[in-house]
Amino acid sequence: MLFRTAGQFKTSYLKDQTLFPVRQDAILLGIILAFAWVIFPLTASEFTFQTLLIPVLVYSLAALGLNILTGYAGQLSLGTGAFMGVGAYACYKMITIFPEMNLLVAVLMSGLFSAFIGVLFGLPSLRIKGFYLAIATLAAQFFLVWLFEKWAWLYNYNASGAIQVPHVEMLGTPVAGPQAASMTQYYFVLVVVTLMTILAINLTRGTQGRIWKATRDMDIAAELIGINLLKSKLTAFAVSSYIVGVSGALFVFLWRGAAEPNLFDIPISFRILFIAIIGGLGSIMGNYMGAILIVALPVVLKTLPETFGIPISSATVEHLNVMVVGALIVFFLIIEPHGLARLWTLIREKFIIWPFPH
Amino acid sequence: MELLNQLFVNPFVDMVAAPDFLLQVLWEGLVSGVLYALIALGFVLIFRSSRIFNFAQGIMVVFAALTLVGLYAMGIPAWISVVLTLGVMLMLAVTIERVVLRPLVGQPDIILFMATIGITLFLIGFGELIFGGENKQMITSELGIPTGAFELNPFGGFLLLEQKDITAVIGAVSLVIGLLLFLNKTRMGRAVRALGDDHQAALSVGISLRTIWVLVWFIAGVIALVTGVVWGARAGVSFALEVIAYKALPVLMLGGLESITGAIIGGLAIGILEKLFEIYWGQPIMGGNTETWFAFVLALIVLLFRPQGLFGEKIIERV
Amino acid sequence: MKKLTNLAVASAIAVVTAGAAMAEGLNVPNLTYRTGPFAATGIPLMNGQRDYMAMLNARDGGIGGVPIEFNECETGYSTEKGVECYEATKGAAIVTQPWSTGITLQVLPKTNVDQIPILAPGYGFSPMADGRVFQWAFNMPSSYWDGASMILNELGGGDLSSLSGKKIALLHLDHPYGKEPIPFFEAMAEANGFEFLPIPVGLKEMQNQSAQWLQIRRERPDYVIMWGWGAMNAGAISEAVKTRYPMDQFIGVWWSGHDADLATVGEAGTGYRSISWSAPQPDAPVMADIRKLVFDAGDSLAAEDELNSVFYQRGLVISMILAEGIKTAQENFDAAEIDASQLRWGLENINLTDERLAELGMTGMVPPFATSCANHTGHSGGWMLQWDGAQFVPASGHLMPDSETIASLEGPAAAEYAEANAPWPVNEDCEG
Amino acid sequence: MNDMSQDGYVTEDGRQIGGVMMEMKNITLKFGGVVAIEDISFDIREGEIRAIIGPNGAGKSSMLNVISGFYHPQEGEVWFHGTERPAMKPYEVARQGVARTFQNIALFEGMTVLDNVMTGRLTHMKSGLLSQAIWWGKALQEEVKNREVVEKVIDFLEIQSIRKTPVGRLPYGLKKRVELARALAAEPKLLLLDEPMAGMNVEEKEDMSRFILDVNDEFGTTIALIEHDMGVVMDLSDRVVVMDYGKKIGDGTPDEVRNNQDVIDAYLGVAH
Repeated sequence: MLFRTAGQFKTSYLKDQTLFPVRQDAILLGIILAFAWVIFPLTASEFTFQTLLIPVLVYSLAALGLNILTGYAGQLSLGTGAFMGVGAYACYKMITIFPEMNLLVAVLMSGLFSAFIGVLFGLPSLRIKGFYLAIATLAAQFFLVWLFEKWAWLYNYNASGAIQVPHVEMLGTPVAGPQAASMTQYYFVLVVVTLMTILAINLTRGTQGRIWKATRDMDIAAELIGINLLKSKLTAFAVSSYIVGVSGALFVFLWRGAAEPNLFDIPISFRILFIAIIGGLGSIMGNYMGAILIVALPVVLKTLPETFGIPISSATVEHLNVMVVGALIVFFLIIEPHGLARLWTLIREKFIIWPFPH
Repeated sequence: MELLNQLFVNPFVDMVAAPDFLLQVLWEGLVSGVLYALIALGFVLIFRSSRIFNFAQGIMVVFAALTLVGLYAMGIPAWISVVLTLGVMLMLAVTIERVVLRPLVGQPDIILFMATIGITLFLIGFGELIFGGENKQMITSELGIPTGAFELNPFGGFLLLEQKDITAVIGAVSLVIGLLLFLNKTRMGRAVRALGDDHQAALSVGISLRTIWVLVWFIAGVIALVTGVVWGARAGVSFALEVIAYKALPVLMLGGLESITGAIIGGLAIGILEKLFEIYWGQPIMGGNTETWFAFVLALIVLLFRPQGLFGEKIIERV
Repeated sequence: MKKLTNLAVASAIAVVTAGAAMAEGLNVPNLTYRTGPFAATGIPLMNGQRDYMAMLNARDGGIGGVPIEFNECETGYSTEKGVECYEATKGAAIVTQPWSTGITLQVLPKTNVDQIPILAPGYGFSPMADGRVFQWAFNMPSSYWDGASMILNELGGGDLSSLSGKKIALLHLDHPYGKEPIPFFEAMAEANGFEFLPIPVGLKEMQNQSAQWLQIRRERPDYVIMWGWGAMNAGAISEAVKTRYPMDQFIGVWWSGHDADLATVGEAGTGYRSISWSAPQPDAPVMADIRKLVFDAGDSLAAEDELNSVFYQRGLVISMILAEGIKTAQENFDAAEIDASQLRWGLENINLTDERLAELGMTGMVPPFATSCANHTGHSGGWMLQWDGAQFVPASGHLMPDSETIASLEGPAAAEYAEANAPWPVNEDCEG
Repeated sequence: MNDMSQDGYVTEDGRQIGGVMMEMKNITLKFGGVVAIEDISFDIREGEIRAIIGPNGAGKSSMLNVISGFYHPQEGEVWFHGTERPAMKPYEVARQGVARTFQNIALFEGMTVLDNVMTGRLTHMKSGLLSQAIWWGKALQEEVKNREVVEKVIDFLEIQSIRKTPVGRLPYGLKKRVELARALAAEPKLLLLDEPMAGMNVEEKEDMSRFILDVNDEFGTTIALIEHDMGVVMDLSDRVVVMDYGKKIGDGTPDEVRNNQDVIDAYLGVAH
């Protein structure tokens, strides 16, 4: 009923290529956007902003970046955290060197630095493939985090080796630093994430998307039909690292407020990878679903037993959380290797042909 | 000029000036290398037989060691604890085969790889839940591992060889010999080897694929236990050990995912080279801690020139 | 088995605290790490903190008649989780105990906005001592710079110029915590003509420090000072034994003086020292109360052999300091239920005299100290504890840091911090 | 060699064949010590259907891979449109107007039929990343223009109904057809078909033969195809090269080849 597509015809190729060939999808998106832009900000508490809304957006964006590389172009990366770090440090340096710089410009520019580093570490991808490449990305991960520790210029020779987000204002309102209101930060992040998502959708549905997917599905055939593999892979590294870098800048400036080098170490890389896998590799929407699951899970695990009056210590919660995430990954891979996004697609297809399943 | 000196002259001058120290560095590197090689060996066995890149190998090391120490702490005698731990590792192998591998048969490699990351997380959470997160002591002397040290005095200096390190090296060598004998001399072993080349051929030996997988994961568990004991004897047992598991990855890049020889030589080479680099280049010039990335960067550079690894066969691409 | 009973006990206590959550009380959350690579050193401290509060609840019905609601939020020593915990708990809480220098640094600027005191006893950012700049942060009774200064004083036998020409290595965790004393050591090295050599230990290398100890063997420093934590301590001590570094030239900060770390080497560690602002007193009257009301009642998560350890008893001291702050505030504002800013006043006006310590049954567990509006550390000084092969025993009289030098470094560092984080509110009303 | 003039010839069914489009001169290809192709020369002319046949392991696929630039021969020259082709990457060869299909289907399994066929147009697309990212201007025009070309191919090969189906779900025969569509979408000058009828039943083979002839006929595309099975090929092709054990053993019209003793021996399996 809900998803009846009968009577919706396309009269031009352009209309056929629109984002939402099925009208109901557009309505659904409208509802989601309304929640994100109006309803959540009106109702959310400080705690909800800081532990659910902002992290979900930031992690989704990072996963989106990774997904372009791994889900679309088929190059497995285990070094996402380090590229987030490059974005964060770049943004920090720009803001401290040019305090008058507009934060939005700085955030968008910080992605350029990580894109450059990403391309550098992407160069071996032409010769190194599959798991070997995945391990090679760990070289970026470990080397860059080491560099964040050792290169004191990056953190302005701060004794603790950590970076502290300074007070930044835009149009007279604090947007970063301790005095920024959570709602302001949320909207800032939301704007950037929405913008990045639109660009990513456009890139992945058109020519470049086809080039990446061809590279992913069968690189030899792709080269034989006229795709320059090196260019395709490097573009993927560049676009992916750009988005990941922007998410890193948001991560530190609009959420954490400070960062130490090991914040960008392996655990965060894996966390982003889990979001992308559980959400669905090769899906834009999946990143959001995965991020919601991974971010909300510990909060739910913590509050659920309490609401039922089941006693549980904070350490046990943490152990359980790790266990459950591990089990969930295996579970999702078994029931649907393509993640939550595919699960949704299947449900949607059922709706479309309902009530005549055959 | 100064930099060139620091890069190409001083390190070697230092080496020659204190040869006893150089020997100590090499020995320390060798011992780490043995451990890297052992973990890499576990990876290779599983990869050869099932094309699974088992990320959980490193965590299995910690899990095995924790189980051993945990059982002993319950008052079970040391050697019975070892036997029970082996039982636990067998159960783990059976469970993984039944719950994870079997439903995922035929999925792309990357999916199986992700599944082993899932196993990794699960084991970390599970292990800490049961045994607690605090650092524990390996039951070294209880297992009869000597804890003293030999002091040698080459070149008028001193070289300290810890007996537990020597035990580790001897243990590792016997494990590898045992493993090679098993792979080459027994029917089961040949089946495991054949599996690496051709599933059909392996099946014709008359052993079911599932049995072989359980077996291989169990062997990997045994290797994990041995690694856990020798490494735990050096540094204690806790999940902080998981980081050493990452070191096995560049070893695999260097040695190739399927080569047992590659794992051993790659492991030793990385262990020794990273120590040399850290002591003679990293600490004087780069502020130290280069061991975190040296192995990866080295492997990356080698791979650029030999994409199949040092011991892999040249890949001919076909359409 | 022990673990399972612990679990059951933990569960039972959680029921009680969950029940208490409904009632009015003094909400003092603790951001613990009973998991992760630092759990080994974290657990005894957090057990001590918890048991002291449980004892107060059982014996006195809390503080000033108000029950203490002591909730834990698990961080695993991860800064990220720590900030999450801070956000989750700050609403109802009157204090935050971040338990990691990384988390402390991160929440430090937010506390100004959220108006909630940070209690970071013996850790955090040393310049937090300057209460004019860091109005909401407290690191009594001693800061890291205090610790570094006391160690140097002990090494120099009271005369720092005697260190001239010596080589002193700092084996430190490569983390905000481990880097904290470096500016102080650098300043001292320059002033007193000794060579200072920092040797970082990465988080990934804590259990495999052979490279660091090879460096120590090569450099042959006269003294090795350790700023280690978690699995790093045990790793360093066993490497030191292996390298045959003389134990009496090896000194740790207070977080590197955990009994369990030394137990791994036992006799071989004899002579190792650790500076400490707390000392275990097995026969202190407070221990009798803890044993009777908490441990024997089955309310403790600690193991029997943990009760007399340095870290467990330091945990007790930490909770005592907080309780004193609360009590001071209650008395001053004549209110049982105090809020966060009242507690801040309380923490600024602690006066822990010998008499008061005796009253508390904690004589000798911490040196007496007093805080003020401008002095958030108290600079209590401390003692050298020495490992005798089986346990830590006091091995010095009361040592004091070089407060003048420290103050001369604290001021500018605090000012620099305030400038980098401008606009930063400074409390000008403080009298020295 | 056939004694035909440089300007081409007329086929039995009366089509005019043009001059030499591609010429292989003394090609030798080795893998390590194994010689896959040994000193082979032949040419492909404008507008003709040229077949390379031979038993398994004869080196046919290797030859096709040399033409498409995937393998680089140790000896010999490849001439294309009258100039010697330097060693180039396969994608550069593709951009010169050489498209191909594969023996083991090499479709992009994760994409729909439409997207797969659209990849065939990539060599004609030039819009920049930025334009694509904002889905505006040149990128949009290109998308529509190329879609029109692709739709023509889709109509031609009669695969309209499966346009939006993911390729992974298609049966074998249809996949082969989609692969042909992808190659055709490139509007190639030279179309290479690697065993286009392998694994097909008789009906499917007839369909495929019809498409091949139609492509040649309607678009004038030059086609080089490899087949293992002689029967169908002989009817389709204008000229045939026969390979065996990496050597050329015959070259000429189907009739000439059919009567060549070496070819008969090779196919009947006379011991060497």
